[in-house]
Amino acid sequence: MDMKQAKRVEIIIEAVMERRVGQVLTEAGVTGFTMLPVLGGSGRSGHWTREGGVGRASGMIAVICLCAPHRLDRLLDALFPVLTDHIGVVSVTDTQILRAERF
Amino acid sequence: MDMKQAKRVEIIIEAVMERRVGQVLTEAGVTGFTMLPVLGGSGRSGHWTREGGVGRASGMIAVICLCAPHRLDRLLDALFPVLTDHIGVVSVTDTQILRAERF
Amino acid sequence: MDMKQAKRVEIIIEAVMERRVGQVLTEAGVTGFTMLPVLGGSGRSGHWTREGGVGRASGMIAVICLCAPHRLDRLLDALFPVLTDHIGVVSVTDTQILRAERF
Amino acid sequence: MDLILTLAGQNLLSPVILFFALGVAAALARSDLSFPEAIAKGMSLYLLFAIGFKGGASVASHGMDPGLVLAVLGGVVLSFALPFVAYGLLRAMAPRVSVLDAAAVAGHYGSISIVTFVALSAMLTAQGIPAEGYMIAVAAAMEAPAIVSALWLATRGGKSGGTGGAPGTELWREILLNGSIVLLLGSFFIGVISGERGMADLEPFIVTPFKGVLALFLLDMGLVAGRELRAARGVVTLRIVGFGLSMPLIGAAAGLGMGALLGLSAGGIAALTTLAASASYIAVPAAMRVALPRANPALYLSLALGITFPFNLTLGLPLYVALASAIAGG
Amino acid sequence: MDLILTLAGQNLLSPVILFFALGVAAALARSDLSFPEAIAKGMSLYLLFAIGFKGGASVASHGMDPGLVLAVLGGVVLSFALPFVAYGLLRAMAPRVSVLDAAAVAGHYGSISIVTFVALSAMLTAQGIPAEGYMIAVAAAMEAPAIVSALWLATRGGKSGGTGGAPGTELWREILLNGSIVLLLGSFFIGVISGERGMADLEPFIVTPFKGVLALFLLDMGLVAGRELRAARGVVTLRIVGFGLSMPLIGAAAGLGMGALLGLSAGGIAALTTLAASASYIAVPAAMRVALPRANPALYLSLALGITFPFNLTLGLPLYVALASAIAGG
Amino acid sequence: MDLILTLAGQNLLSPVILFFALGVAAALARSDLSFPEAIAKGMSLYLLFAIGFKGGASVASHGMDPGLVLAVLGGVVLSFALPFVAYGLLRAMAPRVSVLDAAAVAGHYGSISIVTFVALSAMLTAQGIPAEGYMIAVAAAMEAPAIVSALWLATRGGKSGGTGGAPGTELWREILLNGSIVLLLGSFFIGVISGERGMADLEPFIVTPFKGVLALFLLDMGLVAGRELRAARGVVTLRIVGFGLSMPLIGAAAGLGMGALLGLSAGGIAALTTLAASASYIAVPAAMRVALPRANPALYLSLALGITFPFNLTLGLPLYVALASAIAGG
Ligand SMILES: Nc1ncnc2c1ncn2[C@@H]1O[C@H](COP(=O)(O)O)[C@@H](O)[C@H]1O
Ligand SMILES: Nc1ncnc2c1ncn2[C@@H]1O[C@H](COP(=O)(O)O)[C@@H](O)[C@H]1O
Ligand SMILES: Nc1ncnc2c1ncn2[C@@H]1O[C@H](COP(=O)(O)O)[C@@H](O)[C@H]1O
Ligand code: NA
Ligand code: NA
Ligand code: NA
Repeated sequence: MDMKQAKRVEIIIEAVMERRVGQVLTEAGVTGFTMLPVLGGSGRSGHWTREGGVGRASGMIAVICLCAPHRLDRLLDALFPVLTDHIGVVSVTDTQILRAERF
Repeated sequence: MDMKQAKRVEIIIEAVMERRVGQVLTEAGVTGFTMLPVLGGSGRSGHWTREGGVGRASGMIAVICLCAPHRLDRLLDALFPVLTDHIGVVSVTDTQILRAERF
Repeated sequence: MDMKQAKRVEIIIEAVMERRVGQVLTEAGVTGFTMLPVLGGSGRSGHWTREGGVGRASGMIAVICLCAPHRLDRLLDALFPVLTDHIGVVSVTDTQILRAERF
Repeated sequence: MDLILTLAGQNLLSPVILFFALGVAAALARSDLSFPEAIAKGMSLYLLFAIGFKGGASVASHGMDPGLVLAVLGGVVLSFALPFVAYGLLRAMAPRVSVLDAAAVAGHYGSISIVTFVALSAMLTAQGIPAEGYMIAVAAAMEAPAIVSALWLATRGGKSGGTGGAPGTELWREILLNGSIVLLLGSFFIGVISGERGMADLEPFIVTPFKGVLALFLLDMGLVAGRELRAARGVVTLRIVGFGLSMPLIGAAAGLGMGALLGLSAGGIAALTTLAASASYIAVPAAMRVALPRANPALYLSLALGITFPFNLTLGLPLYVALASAIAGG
Repeated sequence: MDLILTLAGQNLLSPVILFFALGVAAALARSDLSFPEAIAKGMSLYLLFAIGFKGGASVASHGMDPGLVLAVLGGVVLSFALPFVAYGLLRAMAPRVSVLDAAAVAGHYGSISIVTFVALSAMLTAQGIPAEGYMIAVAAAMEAPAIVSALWLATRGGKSGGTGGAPGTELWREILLNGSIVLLLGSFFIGVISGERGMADLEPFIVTPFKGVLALFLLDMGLVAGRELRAARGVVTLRIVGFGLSMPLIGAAAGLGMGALLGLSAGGIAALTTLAASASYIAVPAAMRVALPRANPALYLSLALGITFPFNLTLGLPLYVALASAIAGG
Repeated sequence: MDLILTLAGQNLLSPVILFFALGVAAALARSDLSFPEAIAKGMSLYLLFAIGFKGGASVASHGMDPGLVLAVLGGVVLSFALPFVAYGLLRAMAPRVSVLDAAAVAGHYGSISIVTFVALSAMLTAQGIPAEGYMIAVAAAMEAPAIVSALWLATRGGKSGGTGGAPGTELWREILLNGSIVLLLGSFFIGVISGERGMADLEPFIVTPFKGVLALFLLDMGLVAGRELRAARGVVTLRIVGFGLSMPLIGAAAGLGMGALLGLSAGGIAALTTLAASASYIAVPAAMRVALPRANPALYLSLALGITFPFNLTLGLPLYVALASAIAGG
């Protein structure tokens, strides 16, 4: 299998920031990203759940971005201002990707 | 970027255990966790899907918990009794986190 | 804790391929997999979102499969033909699993 | 006898049942027809909301009946007692089923299926047979006691159900305050309080389109039941199927007797009979996953959803109505 | 001509179409107005359920008509044949579109859009023009044949569609048992079986609020179509837009002819015309993603959803009704 | 005074309010009763769709009134001005609340809660008190101006709200084109255009079952408000509760005055009063998370959803209707 080293960036952030995170990632030159729904969670600001709510003010989303290692710094630099002051967590994991020519 | 080594614990477990897993994680001293919905899956007990169902008896959820490495043992110890006899899988991955002061 | 080295395979692929990916994984001998819903994303073929849509033609799903390292090659070999020509990304991450006797 | 055949014929050709059959057929044929989980849950919330309120409003218009307390007590007794019968029967018919699994199954048959009750209500309305409005309170009261019996059956031999020993107060809080009980009883009491004026407000939403929503919901239930049936191969033997078809009849007999004893109307007896005959597939499975995690969910879900629910819906209900009419009339 | 203008004017000012326009406008302006996927799917299940049952109930009350078989056959012929016309036209108008993409697009135009059909039914009801109830069976029968033609067009030159060669029986099972066909035909047959009595049960759910649900659903469809239009820039050239506006007219002509040949009523001809003129955007795109994954989904979705669907909804339907009335009356 | 008591009594015993109370109680008791997010969003889309269209249709049947422009202007003035009052009051009553938090809270009270407005409409209909149909346009116009005032209050001291300085045009586009404004105004204008004929089409969907949907939706809102109340411990002091109960009265006074000044009918004054008294919990919180991320969401959500919303719903509305009737009649 043709596999290549890459980074898996996982951003769990307020749903209101969805559009901005997407813009920032695109501007940072990644080839793509995927957004997953989040049901609820808990953190320093307490417990929350998506159930029954109608607004976007208290929901979160998870964004997964696979990228080539050399793009990571630019991505994180671009992401940082968006994260500042916003509720959310970011993790970066070493991974291997198939069809690496796409990234 | 200020990044620090951490663990990404991913728990895929029956939806009925949602509250208990949350309690256990909180008691184990983690700073937070996030719950994602699960559509369906397959395992030794066969195939299942969330579609059309109204109860919680057969659904699953995914819980993601990022934690500092030194908290891992306590977390897993606390988690173990909840997992025993329950349907679910747990994986622990090395990762790096941004804004490490929060964990 | 009894933990063992394993692989976390994450497949983000078109929802229409759900059944086929499940079959392929099962035939490749994995003990299970879990499917998560996907809200939207962005890639070379542009931006898409699940909101408001009624068909399966443009949605994606995420499939997580934890497997013993020695099963990986067979899994990826089996997966490759399904991926060819289809929209999607695959990453493989080293991880540790609890209750390793199950995999 | 004539009444049974007429009712059965009418029932089997009613859109509500035909849509259920369509769902079963589509699932067995592996069609990708499916309802989003949110829609299925939304429809079940609607049905609980509507049936609870209607029961309450009917109590309000007929005046608070002293029979309510007795009927609730009767229902609670049935819910406590039936699991022992179910346990004995299942162990006798299928000795290979473990103590734990038999106890878990027994809990389902003591408790009730609210959708079966809703289908009965629609049938009674169509036949013009009135029932005591407070039967909805009886239904709510019958959900939980069976769980106590099941846990007792599972643990009396010192056999721990899994998480170890008796479940904590936390579990009991969850069971007693589970969403469907709260919504059913809450709507019932709101119906009692707001009475006819409230009914006038809500009628176009909860009465007029009710049967249509029920048909759509039963289509979904058919899909789920059909899926359960497909998964049942390998778990469910002929003996177990036999249990799934005979236990509702035994429950029905107990309900019929209790209803007659309580002096309920024909509709009320049919309701209690149906409650006793039906098996839970929402509240009890969830409680069992928490309290008896080692019990096999495939067994109790196949039985309750794949066998007993379709049986009650198609053949059971007309039988129960005919018997109740005969007894009340006699 | 007068009728066309009157109908077009009434249609463009009807809430159903105005809500569609609102959706398109909101999407183009990048408003965050959106419907949860589950709600959109729930509304589409409701529409299929309602329209199928109404067709069946109407057949039940008018008696089983021998015309049904002929009309279904006529529809199947159209569905098989129109992709060849569409393929030729697209290749002629936009030669840069590849064989594979043209074949995939062609499949969409042979098949049908059930929402367009639903909108037509609402219009016919409003105008008091009856149509044969069995047209719903014709609609269901027209979904799949076009896929066969498209796959043949795509692979006849030995050009594999991607996953290699002819799609397996598994794919055919999926296509023929896809959720919307099963629900539409299932509801139709239940309507036929349960007839007037069943209709009385379901009417307050499936007839009375129908137009309101349709308006809300078309608001959502407008949002989706508008999003598709925004994404279309770069994929869709002027020539392709030309195809998306002329192909429905050609399909309509074929449907009109076939309807007249079959001796359908004015409403029936309008229905067949609409089916032939419309392009699938649910069943066929999903089948194409599996069978011809190398074909560009942006092209066929933009065409079917972004161009042909809005065209039919706004200008096409009044035209088809007027022409059908003229032909049936002449 | 009599009218107040009668209205309050009727209101507190109406199913709509009782279901809200049921939701609050269930959440406080930590029942797992809950609505899927998609269903909650679906119901809120329905309510916006229905109330907007009804407003527009009523304008269509009464003719375009020159009062519309003045009323919209009056509403905009209130929305701009009330945040300054709220800011001053909160800083005076609870000096420990930071400038930033006070500014964010103030924005919520200048803007409006559309669900409160919907509940008022249901009450006015039940009492047979007509209101100007264009009040729906006033409601839409009052959503955003308060955000400007809040941002000005937050940043005037050079204190950046977080993401730095004035929010970009992108944020303004989002606020002005947010889904609920677009749906409300869009439905309103479609109602104006399609008038009585359109109303006839949609009535069985948007008028007949309206109160039932509202009751179900308020059950969900009660669950959310109860959850917010439970979370509020620790954030919300007695002084803050005091603000949450007195600010709606001040807003109401302003709305009452403005309504009388504009010469609105009793219903119209009640509507403007309710809008001024209510606090946003959908649009403004989302805007604040983007523009003032350092402000504490727990504070403004507890206040708007947990305190002011229940207060308005139960005691506020009857009071505002009674006062409006007195003023308009006087
Ligand atoms: N350690 C963590 N692991 C996973 N998710 C987290 C963690 N901490 C916070 N979160 C998520 O981020 C949200 C806000 O966190 P906080 O800002 O700490 O309140 C929580 O509700 C969780 O969904
Ligand atoms: N190897 C695996 N990788 C990912 N998910 C799994 C795996 N095994 C089991 N699961 C999940 O856990 C559920 C129950 O598994 P089991 O207890 O094996 O039936 C499955 O339906 C899957 O959702
Ligand atoms: N680098 C990436 N990281 C995460 N998801 C991706 C990535 N690239 C593509 N995807 C997902 O795959 C879908 C199709 O990608 P593409 O084929 O590049 O258009 C996107 O819409 C994303 O959901
Ligand atoms: Na029972
Ligand atoms: Na066509
Ligand atoms: Na206000």
